[in-house]
Amino acid sequence: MQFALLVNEGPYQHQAADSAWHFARAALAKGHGISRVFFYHDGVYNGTRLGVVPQDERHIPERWALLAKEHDVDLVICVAAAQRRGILDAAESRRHGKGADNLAEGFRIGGLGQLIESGIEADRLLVFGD
Amino acid sequence: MQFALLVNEGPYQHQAADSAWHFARAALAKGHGISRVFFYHDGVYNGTRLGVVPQDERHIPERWALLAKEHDVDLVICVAAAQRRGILDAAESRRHGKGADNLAEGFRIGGLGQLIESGIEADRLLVFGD
Amino acid sequence: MSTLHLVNKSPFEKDAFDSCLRHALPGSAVLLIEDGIYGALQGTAPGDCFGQATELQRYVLVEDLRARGFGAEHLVVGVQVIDYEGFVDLAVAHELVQSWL
Amino acid sequence: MSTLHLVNKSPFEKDAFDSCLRHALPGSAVLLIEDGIYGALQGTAPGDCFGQATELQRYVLVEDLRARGFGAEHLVVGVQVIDYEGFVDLAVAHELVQSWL
Amino acid sequence: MAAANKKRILYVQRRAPYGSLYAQEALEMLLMGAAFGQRVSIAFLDDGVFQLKAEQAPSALGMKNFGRMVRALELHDLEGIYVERESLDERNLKSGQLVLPAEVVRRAELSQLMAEQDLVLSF
Amino acid sequence: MAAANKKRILYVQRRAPYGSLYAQEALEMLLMGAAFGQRVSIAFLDDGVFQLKAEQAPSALGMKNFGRMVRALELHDLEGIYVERESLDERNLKSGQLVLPAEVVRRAELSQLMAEQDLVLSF
Repeated sequence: MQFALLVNEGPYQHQAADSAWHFARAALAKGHGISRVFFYHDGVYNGTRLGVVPQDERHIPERWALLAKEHDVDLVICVAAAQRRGILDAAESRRHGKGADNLAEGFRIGGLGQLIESGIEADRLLVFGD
Repeated sequence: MQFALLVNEGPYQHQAADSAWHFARAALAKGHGISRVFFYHDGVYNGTRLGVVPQDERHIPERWALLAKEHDVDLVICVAAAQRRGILDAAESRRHGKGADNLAEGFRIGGLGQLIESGIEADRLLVFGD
Repeated sequence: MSTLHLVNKSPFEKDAFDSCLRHALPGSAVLLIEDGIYGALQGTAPGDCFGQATELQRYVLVEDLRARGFGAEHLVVGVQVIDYEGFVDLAVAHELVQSWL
Repeated sequence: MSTLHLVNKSPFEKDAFDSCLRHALPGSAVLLIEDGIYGALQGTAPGDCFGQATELQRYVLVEDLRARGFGAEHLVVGVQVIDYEGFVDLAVAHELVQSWL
Repeated sequence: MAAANKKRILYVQRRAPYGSLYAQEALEMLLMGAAFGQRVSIAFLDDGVFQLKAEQAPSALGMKNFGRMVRALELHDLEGIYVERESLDERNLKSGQLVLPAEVVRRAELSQLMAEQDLVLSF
Repeated sequence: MAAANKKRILYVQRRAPYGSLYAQEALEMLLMGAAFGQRVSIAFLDDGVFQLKAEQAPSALGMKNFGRMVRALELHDLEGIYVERESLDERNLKSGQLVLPAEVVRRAELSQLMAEQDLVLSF
């Protein structure tokens, strides 16, 4: 079965990103697929590559990226929500003349249409938020 | 009278940052001082310079910076909370080899001690959060 | 010593409003801001509770009230409507400001 | 068609748990995760309510339960304790998953 | 796409406007998603009914008028715009005070409606 | 600093652990601030009393044990560690189930205690 996930909160502050990741891992372990994880609202902060986390603590953005790499999961950060909150990839950064970008490897910027598409195509869409 | 403010939520997602800013502006207009605004928890996201906001909408980080410049307000982003969430100044970025920084002008990175100091020295400390 | 309590949560959604009213000492002030303003609406259970708390000085922030489509005419009796300037004055007048987040 | 309802909020702090129980149709499933697990505790008002909702299939996520220092022995009767693997199975078994945020 | 193939998508609005951005970003998603030709509905319940209150005036806060965004729902080809009777009553809101003529439904009807969707998006 | 000049600072913990980071970052601030030589207290009420529950075991979640952080409070020179009786009762928690021997106080006493502070930090 194909799952799509919507993550509405940033890392650490709320448990939503943790719960979504644990669900994704458990689903993959059972042989299901995770077609896409879409990050909306403060969820876009999951895609930063500037986080500095103590060695003995979980690194939420890196954990997503690893999951995506190993299982070919599409990690999409909503462009509208991300711009408002200062999450930019290199192209966006250039376009807006910001001189720096902070999107982590493994994530990409996409539109709301990709969440709708996931909702239509996946067998189940689960929402994780606060 | 000297006020210090503690802001515990990021911009846009919750109204806390707006309320704190409106309070600060009203206090300054009445001749009071705002000695420091300390940003904690997701509040550290107020200090990003990568946000892209439509022309007709309020730009929360820039609004803070302008207030600080005009009224000599110390805007302090908690270092521990900021690292976890990927808000870095140039020095922090270099130290952690991140290759990019995103702290907005007008803000500085500081320690929790500076919030305690504000609480002790200011006449009032107000907490804005969710 | 007198305390100004700040409530910024809807009483229908979260427990901060209730907890504040249970802990605020007689004579202290309670100011409803942001979604907290819903706690002062006439004809609602939280509003009735707020209206009956006559031992407290009760305030509502007008900027937040108007933003949400309400006015003084929708509030229970005994509640004063103030603006941000009044908020600052209240914070000056009370030695301690406690937020109920 | 059958729905799996997810509740991740403490019933003491927020209204999501109550709203979910008011809207879940008989025969549907409710899974408590994160701070939602506090809704199944014995000897509490929300727990009593959850225990009495025998028209629902009721589940609690064990990883979140244990994290918070509780076990199956603290829960009201009629509630099944499942792990993330069981969570996935529930999501497969129900055509619709609705989160109460 | 034939009607039979269209997915029934329900947006559930349970939060008040202004205090957080959830409601606004949910509407932004709906207005975008409506273009995908699915059978889209929106339901306002609990504090979400406050989103419908007429006469919102946030200019002193420097925020966008959310009521105006909600009114734009009427311009889209939505399957339904529902508001829960019990939630209105608890908040002492009358249907005449709303920015648009949402269909007032009882809690039991809304529960049924939720259960009939292919997809429920909560914010 | 003479005792008379020290400020009375109260940390108010009203939220459950794990579901959000508020509780943990509040403790991080307290443990830092305790070094400033002020008269620091902490009060657990409402869902904050869940922070004190013994036998927390979050390893399956990959999260730090919050109960262990709370226990570290005992090592610091705090003015008081309070937990509200009514909040415990509503949640069916007994004082014997707590990770540390907090002082159990009635709501009325806690209200008084809050009002006597120079500073109340809420998270």
